[in-house]
Amino acid sequence: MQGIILFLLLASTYLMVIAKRMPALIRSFRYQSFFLFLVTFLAAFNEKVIELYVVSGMIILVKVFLIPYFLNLTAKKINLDENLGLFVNSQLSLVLALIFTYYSWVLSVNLGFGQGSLQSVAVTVAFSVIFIGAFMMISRMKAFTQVVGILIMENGIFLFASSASGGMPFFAEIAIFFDIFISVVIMGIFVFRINKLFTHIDVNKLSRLKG
Amino acid sequence: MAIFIILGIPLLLAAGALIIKRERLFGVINCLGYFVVLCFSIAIFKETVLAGHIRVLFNFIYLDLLSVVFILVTAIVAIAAALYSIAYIGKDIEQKIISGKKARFYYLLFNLFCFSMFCVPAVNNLGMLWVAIEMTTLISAFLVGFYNSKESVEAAWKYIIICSVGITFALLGTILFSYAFSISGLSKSLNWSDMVPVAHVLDKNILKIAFIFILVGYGTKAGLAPMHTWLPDAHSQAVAPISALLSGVLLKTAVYAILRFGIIIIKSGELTYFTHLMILFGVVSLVISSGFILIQKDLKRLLAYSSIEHIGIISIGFGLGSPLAIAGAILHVFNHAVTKSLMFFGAGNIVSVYKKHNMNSIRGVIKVMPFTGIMMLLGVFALTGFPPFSIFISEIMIIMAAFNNSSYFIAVLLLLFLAVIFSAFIFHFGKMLFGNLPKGMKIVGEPLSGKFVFLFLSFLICGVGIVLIFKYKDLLWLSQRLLQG
Amino acid sequence: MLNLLTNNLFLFDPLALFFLAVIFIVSLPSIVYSFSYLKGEYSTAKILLAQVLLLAFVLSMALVVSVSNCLIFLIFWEIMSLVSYFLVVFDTKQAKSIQAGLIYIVMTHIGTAFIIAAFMILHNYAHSFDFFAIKNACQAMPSQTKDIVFLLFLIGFGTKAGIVPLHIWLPYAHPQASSHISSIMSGVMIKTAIYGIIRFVMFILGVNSSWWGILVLILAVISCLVGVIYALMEHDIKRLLAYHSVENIGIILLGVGLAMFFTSLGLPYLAVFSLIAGLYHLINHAIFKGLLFLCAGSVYKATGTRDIEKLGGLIKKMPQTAAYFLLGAMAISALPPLNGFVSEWLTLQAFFLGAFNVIGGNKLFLGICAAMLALTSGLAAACFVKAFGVTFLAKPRSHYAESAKEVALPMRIGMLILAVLIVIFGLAAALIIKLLARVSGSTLGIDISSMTFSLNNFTLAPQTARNIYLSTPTLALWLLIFGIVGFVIYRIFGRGKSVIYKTWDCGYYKLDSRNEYTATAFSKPFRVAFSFFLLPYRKTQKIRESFYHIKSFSYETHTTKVFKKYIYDPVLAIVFKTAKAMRRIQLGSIHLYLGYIFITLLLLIIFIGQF
Amino acid sequence: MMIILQIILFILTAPLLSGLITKIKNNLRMRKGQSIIQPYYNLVKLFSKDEVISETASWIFRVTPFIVLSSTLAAAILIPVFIFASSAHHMGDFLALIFIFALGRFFLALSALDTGSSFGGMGASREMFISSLVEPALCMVIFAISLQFSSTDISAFSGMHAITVSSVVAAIALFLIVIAETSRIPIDNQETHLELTMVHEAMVLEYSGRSLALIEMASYIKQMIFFFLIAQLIFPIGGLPLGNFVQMLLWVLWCITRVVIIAITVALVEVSVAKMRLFRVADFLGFAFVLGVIATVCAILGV
Repeated sequence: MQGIILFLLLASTYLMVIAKRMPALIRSFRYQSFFLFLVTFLAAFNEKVIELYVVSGMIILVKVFLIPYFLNLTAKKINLDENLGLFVNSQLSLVLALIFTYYSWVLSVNLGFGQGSLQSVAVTVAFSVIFIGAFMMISRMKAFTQVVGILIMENGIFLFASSASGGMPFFAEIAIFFDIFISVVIMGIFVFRINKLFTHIDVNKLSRLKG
Repeated sequence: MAIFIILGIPLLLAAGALIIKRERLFGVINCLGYFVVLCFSIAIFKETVLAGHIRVLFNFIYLDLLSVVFILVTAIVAIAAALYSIAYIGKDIEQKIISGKKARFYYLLFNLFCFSMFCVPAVNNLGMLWVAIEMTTLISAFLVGFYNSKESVEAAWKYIIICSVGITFALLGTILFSYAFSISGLSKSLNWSDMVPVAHVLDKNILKIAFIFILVGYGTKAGLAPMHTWLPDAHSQAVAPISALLSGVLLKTAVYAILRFGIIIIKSGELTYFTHLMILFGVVSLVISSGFILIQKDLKRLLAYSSIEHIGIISIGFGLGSPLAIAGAILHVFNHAVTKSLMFFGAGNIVSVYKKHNMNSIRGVIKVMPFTGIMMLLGVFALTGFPPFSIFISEIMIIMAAFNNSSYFIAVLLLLFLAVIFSAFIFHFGKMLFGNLPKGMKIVGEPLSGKFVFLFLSFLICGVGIVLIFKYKDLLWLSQRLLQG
Repeated sequence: MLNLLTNNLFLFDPLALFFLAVIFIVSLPSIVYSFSYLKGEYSTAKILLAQVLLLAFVLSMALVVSVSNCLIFLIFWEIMSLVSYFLVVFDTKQAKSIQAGLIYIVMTHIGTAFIIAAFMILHNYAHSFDFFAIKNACQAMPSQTKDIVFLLFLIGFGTKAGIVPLHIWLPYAHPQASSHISSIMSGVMIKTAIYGIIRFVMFILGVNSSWWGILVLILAVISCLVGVIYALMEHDIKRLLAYHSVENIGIILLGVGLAMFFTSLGLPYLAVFSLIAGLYHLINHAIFKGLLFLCAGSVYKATGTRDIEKLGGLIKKMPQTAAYFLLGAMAISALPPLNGFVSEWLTLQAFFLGAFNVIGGNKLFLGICAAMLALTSGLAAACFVKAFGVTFLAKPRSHYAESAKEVALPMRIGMLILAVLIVIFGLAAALIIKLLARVSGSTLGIDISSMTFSLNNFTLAPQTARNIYLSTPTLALWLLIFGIVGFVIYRIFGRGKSVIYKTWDCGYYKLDSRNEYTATAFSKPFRVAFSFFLLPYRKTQKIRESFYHIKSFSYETHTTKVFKKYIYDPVLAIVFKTAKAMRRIQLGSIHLYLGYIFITLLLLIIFIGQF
Repeated sequence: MMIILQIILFILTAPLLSGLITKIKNNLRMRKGQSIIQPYYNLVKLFSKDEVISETASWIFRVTPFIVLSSTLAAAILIPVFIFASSAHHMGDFLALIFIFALGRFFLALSALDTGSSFGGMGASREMFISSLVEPALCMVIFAISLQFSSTDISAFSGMHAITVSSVVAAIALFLIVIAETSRIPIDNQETHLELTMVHEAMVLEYSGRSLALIEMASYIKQMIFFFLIAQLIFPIGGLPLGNFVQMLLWVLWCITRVVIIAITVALVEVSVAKMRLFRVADFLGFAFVLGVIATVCAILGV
């Protein structure tokens, strides 16, 4: 059961890699968050930890509804062309994504997770999500993608946290959630400002400060 | 209980910034507030030195020598910045650069920023540590983008994105630590004070990988090359007092975080691993920054790169790991904070008079504003490690430690690049401070509060340098206990 | 085990006292001089500042030579450099002085880096910075380490002293500082570097292998020749003097190097004797170079130019300054019976005596070094004939020199004091050498009670060789007598009378200053003879009216500064090139920046085994 | 007493030597030539003439003749003539000799610059050039000699001593140096007044009358001193045997002849070679220096 969810989660990440346009990206992020929620929820169900229920609740609240909604809102406010502007075209990105997955599998073995155990799969997926998120940030031009990229990475981290160390202490978890949400909001504000000042959000063109 | 006052006052002041409508008045109140904070942080420093460590609030706040040192540094730079803000913001309002409303906004952010930075050394839980550091980023992003010009917004964007990415890795590292802790069959907790005692039983392999994430993550925030790229942009665009806080304290808080994890690594018996990584990053930062300093054209960026250099020196110092080196490094944290704030304030004055960052069009500062000019001159020599100023002492300690560990290569690199950087600084500042002033430039006066903060800092620079030669023994004693937790 | 400070911070052994004496002997006249020199140059406040800096400078030097702890030494050493830097850039109006200050402070700082390294290595063995602790620890030090430390010290202090090829800052810094400062810098400050070499290499480290001495001797010889040859080519009087500082540092180091050499060969008397020679020349150079710089300052004050091609005929306008300069010039050209003569004689004698006592090829080596010293003194004499002759003699070459007046009283007093000292140190050699014997004896740790250096209070007489004597008083006396004799002959036998008339002009109707021999012309033979090293080149420019008639013809000749061109400029170029290349990693693309982070992370994880 | 005697002897005989050389040269050139005592006539004439002093000249110009003379005489009393050690040998040694000559030369060059005539400058420049190249060679020679006698005292090799290879080579080197020092062909030419060729003459061009006489005197004596040194080096001789009149006579005769021999050699050289360019002088003196080195090596090897 959990295996399937993890696989879907990875699949949704790959969807994001090949996404060329903004709405697609946000939609697949929503999927990813949803699967993350499922994973956490199952973990809560198995371990019968009340805190994990709350955490999963927060995931579905913040990551599945609030943040994508907010992103769409901003996207609508600044009526930008929806292309993400790829440095690396989607096919090659996919290849790289697979490489990252392999790499993270190696890493998970290094970290001493049992071969083939569900946990190792989870960790592999988590790491690959993180790396792919970072890769997205590097390889996409638009400011939005970078926001999304950070969110993806954070999803990966959550997955890792809940699957590997069985989640962090509760208040830390909450604080981190709060933090992430704030950061997204603030980034959104700056996206506004950039759009106002530069009349585009193509951060690749932001190169006044050099040397 | 002093810690609550230290944490509380900034919050109160932040609230006050919303209420009190008269900026100038509030500036003064601000200073008073931070003066109190300074007093209490000195008190708490004493207390901790005697008690070893303090835990309050169900072990949520945990203070040992390391943290109080950083609190003290923060307090000192904060009051300096508060003092300088009065003059600086006042001038900005006069020149209609910002409105009174925005000034109050500034003070609000200023206080929140300080609060978050005071939190970093105070908290015990590593997750909360992460949160605090992320908060510093989010708040200071606004202060970087304060003037809302194209450059400043670009800088702010780069700052927030790069630091968030870095910090995300740091979070991963933190979780790996907690994972290592949880699989060791002990209770599940992220409290540093719980982890340290059992550090030796944790899984080395996981710790190692975790530490890499930590080092890269917080290293980004600390401005270690090659993750330093946000730093010159942010520092050069921020409001002058904030530049001082950024390079004086913010970088150090990240270093503090690295050290917290580093101590666990050391305790788990992986000293050489820690040493190698720290020295590697330190040397890289030193080399890269020296290159950029040499050909820099923008005054504030120059100072920013010099911060990278000094962070490099500090991390080399901690990397060397002998008591002498650590004493040197801690001292360097303090000295660099003080000296660099002085330099940034001076740069702020210069820029506000000349209206330019470009050093080629800044000439004859000594003539235009004698006081600032002379202070800058002292600052330059202090910053580049000339006696009798304090940085000389800390650098000599680190070099000495390098020789004592008979890691001659590091020592030679240090000496070489310090010489290069020194030359570069004299090359730039010699032309800028002396030389004939450009046309239409006339002698200007400086406000008193500005002068006062300069005197305060220069007193610290000179005084510490001289005192420390004689208080050397105590310092070693402290530093020996520093990494014991 | 690690303590930075010990209880006794100061050490007043004979060596320190000697250097203190040198510092104050030169500084006091300069301070007297400075009062009226600065007047009219700057505003009152700035003059005050200048005087404060001057005092700080003297004080720091005094502390440098009298502390007994490496770290404190280092601190005062740096403070000394700092203050002198401020004094160099004091005249902030000129971009040249800023440039000079830059070169100076950078060079000296690099030197300091070497010194720091040496100190740290010593500290590793001694676990203390106290001189005597280190001295004791040095007994047990392996000789390779000693060699490294020696080299570090040599480079470090050599930079300050201006040993070729580390001398480039001198000709920039000395002319830019105001003259009394130059006189202190050149007279005393560079001597503190010699102090460093003597103190740390000879006194603390202890010479144990003979190649140290040989290396120092070779460097010294090179410095002598290069310094004096460059000086011959100079027309800026202060640069000329600065280059002579390089030369004289070379001569001093000849003495010091010989002392090292003989110590390592186990010839105590000769070691003491050579060190005496070195120290004697050191104090002499301090005196006459101080005087010469003060005179140059007076000339500059009176005429407003330092280019001797524009001067001339000043001996009639400012007779006293001229007399002092002549005295200084005679002393530096080692003419009897003045002090320069004594110390150069001693140095040469040290070579000869050494040659009598060493064996085989060393004899020849010493002989050739001695010959080079002789060449140096010959060239120096030529150079000062040029300097004095062109500056003070014949007709004024420009309006600068025509409007000159004798300088104010305090300046003349300052010069007078040093001039008197020159004569004293020339005539009272036998007495002074007794004192110096004590200094060098205590420095080398050799008991000198059994050694004699003089026959009586008038006559120097080295012990080791058969009746070698030098008695400047007698010589002076005879010179005087014969001079009078000559005068008497002149008066008695000469029946004709003296007529004042124009210089013979080959029938050309009016001879003026443009017919005089210029400094450039004077140094032409040397320029040609040493062209292999000076690489001279000329810029000629003809302005023609028609093909046949050339309206004006300008001709200037320059020499290539080989060390700057072939050592320093390339290095700088490389450094800047790399820096510029480095700049390319940061062109403002945030994606690139994120990439750095990501790649660093991946690499570190991949190579985790390496750490 | 000895010193006074020696000085008087030098003053009296030095011009004769110069006259002799001129005479020999003329005879070798198949001329009748002036009388040997012509130099005395010149001196007397000069003393009786008025002297013209340039209006641009300063006191330097006036004092120079006395300084030149006194320095030369001071050098003269260092030379042992009658006995082993000259009675003034406490005053200085061989090395002091170099510097004493330098004193005179220094002032001569200054006085040449003093008048502001371009001849003077030219002469001064060339003179200082040559002399500065002479010094290392001279030093090397002295080094060789003093190695042989293990002392830089001039008296050390007065008196009978073995004639070694080293001392012969040293003597040859010294001979070359003397040619340069006494401004003879091929370095310089005493007889010409052609501005391209003259060095010493150019320097003293502005001098006339008594001053010139003193300077001429000084140069005669200088020449004498150098001849004595060479003579003592290769034709060693004991001290004056007091008492027996015949022996004394023989001693004096030998003393004179050996100087004359050197004079003849100089004359031969002067008539047989042509004057060389100024810039070739470096090579010439370089050769002298090399000879000095060879002499040193011989001395080290003990041959």
